[in-house]
Amino acid sequence: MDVAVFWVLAVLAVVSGAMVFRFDSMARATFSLLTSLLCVGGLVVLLGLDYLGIVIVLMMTIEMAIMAVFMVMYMMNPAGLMPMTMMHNKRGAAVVCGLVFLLLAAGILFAPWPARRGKSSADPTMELGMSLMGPQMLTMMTLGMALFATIVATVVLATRRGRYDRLGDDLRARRADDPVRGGVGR
Amino acid sequence: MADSAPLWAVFVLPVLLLVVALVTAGFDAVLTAGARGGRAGSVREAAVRAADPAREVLRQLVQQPRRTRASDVALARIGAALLPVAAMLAAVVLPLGFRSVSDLPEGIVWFNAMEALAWAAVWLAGWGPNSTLSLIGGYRFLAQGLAYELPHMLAITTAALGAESLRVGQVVDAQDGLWFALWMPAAFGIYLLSAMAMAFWGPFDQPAGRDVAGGAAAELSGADRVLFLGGRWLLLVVAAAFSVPLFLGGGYGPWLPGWLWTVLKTGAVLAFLVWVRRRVPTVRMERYVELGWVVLTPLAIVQALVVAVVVLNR
Amino acid sequence: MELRRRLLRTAVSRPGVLLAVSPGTTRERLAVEAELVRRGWPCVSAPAEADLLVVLGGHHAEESDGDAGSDWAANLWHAIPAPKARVPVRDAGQVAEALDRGLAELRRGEPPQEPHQEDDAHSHRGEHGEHGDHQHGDHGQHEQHGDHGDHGDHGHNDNSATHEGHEPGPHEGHNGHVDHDGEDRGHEGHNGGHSGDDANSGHDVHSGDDGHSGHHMHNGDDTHSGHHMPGNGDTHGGHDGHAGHDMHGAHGGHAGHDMGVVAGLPMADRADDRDGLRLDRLHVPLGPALADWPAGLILRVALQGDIVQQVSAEAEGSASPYPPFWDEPWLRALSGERVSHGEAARRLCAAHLDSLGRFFAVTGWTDMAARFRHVRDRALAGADAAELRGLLRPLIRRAERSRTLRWLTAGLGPLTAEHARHLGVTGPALVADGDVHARMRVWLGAAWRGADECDDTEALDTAQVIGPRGRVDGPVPASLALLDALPGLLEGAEFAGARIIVASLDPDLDELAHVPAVGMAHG
Amino acid sequence: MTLELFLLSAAALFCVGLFGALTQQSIVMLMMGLELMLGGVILAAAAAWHYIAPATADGQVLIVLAVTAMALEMAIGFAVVTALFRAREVDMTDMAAELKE
Repeated sequence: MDVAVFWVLAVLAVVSGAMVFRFDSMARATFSLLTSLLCVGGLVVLLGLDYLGIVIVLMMTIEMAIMAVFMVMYMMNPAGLMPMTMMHNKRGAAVVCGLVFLLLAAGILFAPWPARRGKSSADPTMELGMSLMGPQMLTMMTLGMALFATIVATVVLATRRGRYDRLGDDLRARRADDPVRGGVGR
Repeated sequence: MADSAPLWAVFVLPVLLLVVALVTAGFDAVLTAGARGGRAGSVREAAVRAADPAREVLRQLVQQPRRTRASDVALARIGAALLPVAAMLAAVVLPLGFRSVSDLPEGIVWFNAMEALAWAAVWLAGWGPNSTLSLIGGYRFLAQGLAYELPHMLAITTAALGAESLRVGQVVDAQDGLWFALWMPAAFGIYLLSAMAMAFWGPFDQPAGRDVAGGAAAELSGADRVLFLGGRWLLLVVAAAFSVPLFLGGGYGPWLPGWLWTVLKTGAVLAFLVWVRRRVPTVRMERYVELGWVVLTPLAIVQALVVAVVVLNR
Repeated sequence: MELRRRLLRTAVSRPGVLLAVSPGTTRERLAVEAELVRRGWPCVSAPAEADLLVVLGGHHAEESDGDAGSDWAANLWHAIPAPKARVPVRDAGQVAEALDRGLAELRRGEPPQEPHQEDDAHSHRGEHGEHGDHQHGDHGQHEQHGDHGDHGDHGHNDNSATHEGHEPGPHEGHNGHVDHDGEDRGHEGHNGGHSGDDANSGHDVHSGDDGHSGHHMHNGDDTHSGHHMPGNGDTHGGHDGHAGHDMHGAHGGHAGHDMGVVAGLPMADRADDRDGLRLDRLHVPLGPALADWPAGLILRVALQGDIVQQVSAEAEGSASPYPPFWDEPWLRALSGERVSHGEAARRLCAAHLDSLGRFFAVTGWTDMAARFRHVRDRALAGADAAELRGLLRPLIRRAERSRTLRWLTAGLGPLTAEHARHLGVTGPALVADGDVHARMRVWLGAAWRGADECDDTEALDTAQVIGPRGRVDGPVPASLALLDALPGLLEGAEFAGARIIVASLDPDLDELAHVPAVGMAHG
Repeated sequence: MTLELFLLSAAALFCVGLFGALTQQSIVMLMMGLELMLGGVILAAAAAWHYIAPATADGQVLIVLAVTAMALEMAIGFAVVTALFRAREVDMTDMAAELKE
């Protein structure tokens, strides 16, 4: 059972991953990537990491749904109504990738992998939580805040209108001057 | 502690969900017909009206599928079919009484992940037909998702925090005495809002609104349409039913058996949602998103904080 | 087989009804809506969910059946998946029998391949199961043109399949179309706009790709000629607005861009959006077949995402000899007839209730919409003032007190009295002096007063003839001023907001369509 | 199912992603390639955790990091694309490179 599931998921993951760059339609490409990543999530569950697998499914679904919007926004011909190739340096890349794969495969097959040490605890999720939030809690929290700040900063840089545009030079406007009025008014 | 149900439960679950969805839709249809043409004169008339959704399903089923020019039929079909599948998968962790088909150790995350599949489903169904109005519907759902998901996640996390477990069975057990709805009312309220939002139903039906001729569903017909709109009802039922183990004490209650309590509570929540739909116009996301992020998200965080402090001092 | 047949009969016994309303048919529309409520049949908003197409405005269908006047109705008919039936309603008195006829036709349960109806040269029956699942995904429309030219026979078959279903009817006409291929391609090449117009025909049910292109070319011809006449081309395009079939913008060509045409649809062009990004923009016509939309109104909009960038309002061109239903009492009074004050008040009340029903349907408050329409039907059916007051009081109170509604509609489409006067608006929109919510409140108040006075038997004072949309005796119809107000209010609004703004002004295009023919002024 | 099989599929995913990231001109498509590569990393980490060291949570932490990196990459990537697009109406890597000159 597990073996069959593994093969299905693994093949599907790789094939749909490859299809990402074959489809002309942006929507198809995005959702093919989603399929691939969902399969990765499934494989992770198969390996006994339920929590992480499900989180991958959750995150990737939302991420790809939003990605689809950007794809459609910024790409010409998003519906793939015209055949399209937007590649450069195809041959070189193929050679590089082939070599990397061979190298990795050789490494994987010939490396003396250590034997399995220890047993997974009954609740790997708890263990993960402990290692994330236990001794290194402060580090993780700092890291989290830093990442969050990065996201906010880049988004702020990418938007055109700042708070001075919205609320006036002294930020005292009663209601924000937006093209479309919001629900709270700030 | 929730037990695992036998294998046949896998087959009972969809049937049960469909029945509940049909009953809810029938109730809704009676109220709708009442608003349209005055109250039903007799019980018989009401019964006829209640059967409307079933007849509607039959009517749609005999319709031929159609396709629009330059459409991406495969994507639209996947979208339409994904919605009921996502609802069913989410329902796997729902306990009836104290038994669920599979009481996963990460049940709450599972539910959330499956519900997120609806994002992809609605967008696909809206994108596929290559039509302006359905595309608008699809995009509206993404906007809605961004607006409701953040407070929603925090709300269900709060419930998990209160029980110190992601397992739905343990969340139910933690409410043996006091229901979570009573001491985390903000989270419960937010959850009810997002239950309607994730099923894009009632006040949150903008993605399939009448102003865009059915939005994401505008171009679906025949079996596709049944799947999509049926999936929407299923999603609503599942979302409402999930509020019972999360906030309303699951199967706990005096005198009656657990499963009956679950059904009763689910029915009450659904009736409330159907009532709300009648009382409130469609919420447009350009207004709601600000409310969701500026008011509801901080509210949910404060609620989680309060619960965390209580749990730590227990 | 017997079971299948019975199943089909049961399934269609409560058909979804789609209304195709032309200006000047308000009376018929109201009759149909009331009858649908009585039967409990759903009134659907998109062709995809419809079984029965009710075409209103039969009184000029005979003349215009051949040209583009009923083209959007024909296109609607296309877009409905089988099994389906179509009935014209020419007179408010025969609604019930027309619906019965439609039901009988559906019940007969003819397999969709067979014709449903008496011969109708312009019913492009596109449904045929065998084509339904074809999904060639050809993107090269031009190759298909070539195909048609080369394999004349083949093309002919496909064309006829698309156009006429399997009707034994006129095939000759279609040979013609095949022959026209070359020409049509020419149109398309030169002129994206026209192909854009055609694109709505792309909305065939089930057509295989070849069938599509054939059909599309066929219409291309029509449109091309139709376009020079005001109104015709528009109607034609109106259909996509309704079901919105081409997201690539049916009217891309009008913008004068030289865009690629893909699968018969022009690609979107790009324009700056309000965030300073240059993104795709679609040119789509909205109306005339949208649900809860003023009959006959066509808005040509440039949509960016769901934001309305540019609008121009047009009225569908067909003229009606009948006076506008909602203005009727005042017009009659003006022409010297004795009209009681109560009758006018009742009509005013019903008109506002109709507008309110539309408004609430568009804001997504379907329950309120249904209730207001119920009261409207009662008012038109002659209920007395006491009953109407009883029905209206809780509704008005609920609408006025709803904080959610206020929260959602406040600030939408503000129209100051000054600006409204400048535009020549004379009706409730002038009185409201504010946003959508203010206009709704004015309607509520006026409907209440109308309900109050509807048993009044005094003669109507002809000194002051303010109808539901404004002055009835003005130099131009009151609704024209409302139409003029639309573009300014809509630009920059989101789609949902735009729908609400249109519904809150609710121009009555009957007033524009009315051409008082000699001797027919009293309808 | 062995460690090698999992690692091989992870390597395949990684290389497909690498190919995409190297060849695609569009920044958005390039990000998809990166996502695929990270998907491969996740899979490899999970396999390593399961087959080599299930007792410690290091593999899991690596997955969490990879997932976070994916989210971060999306956010920053789209922000950059939006800014570029606004500034120059450019969404291709080649053209963005030309902007330097």
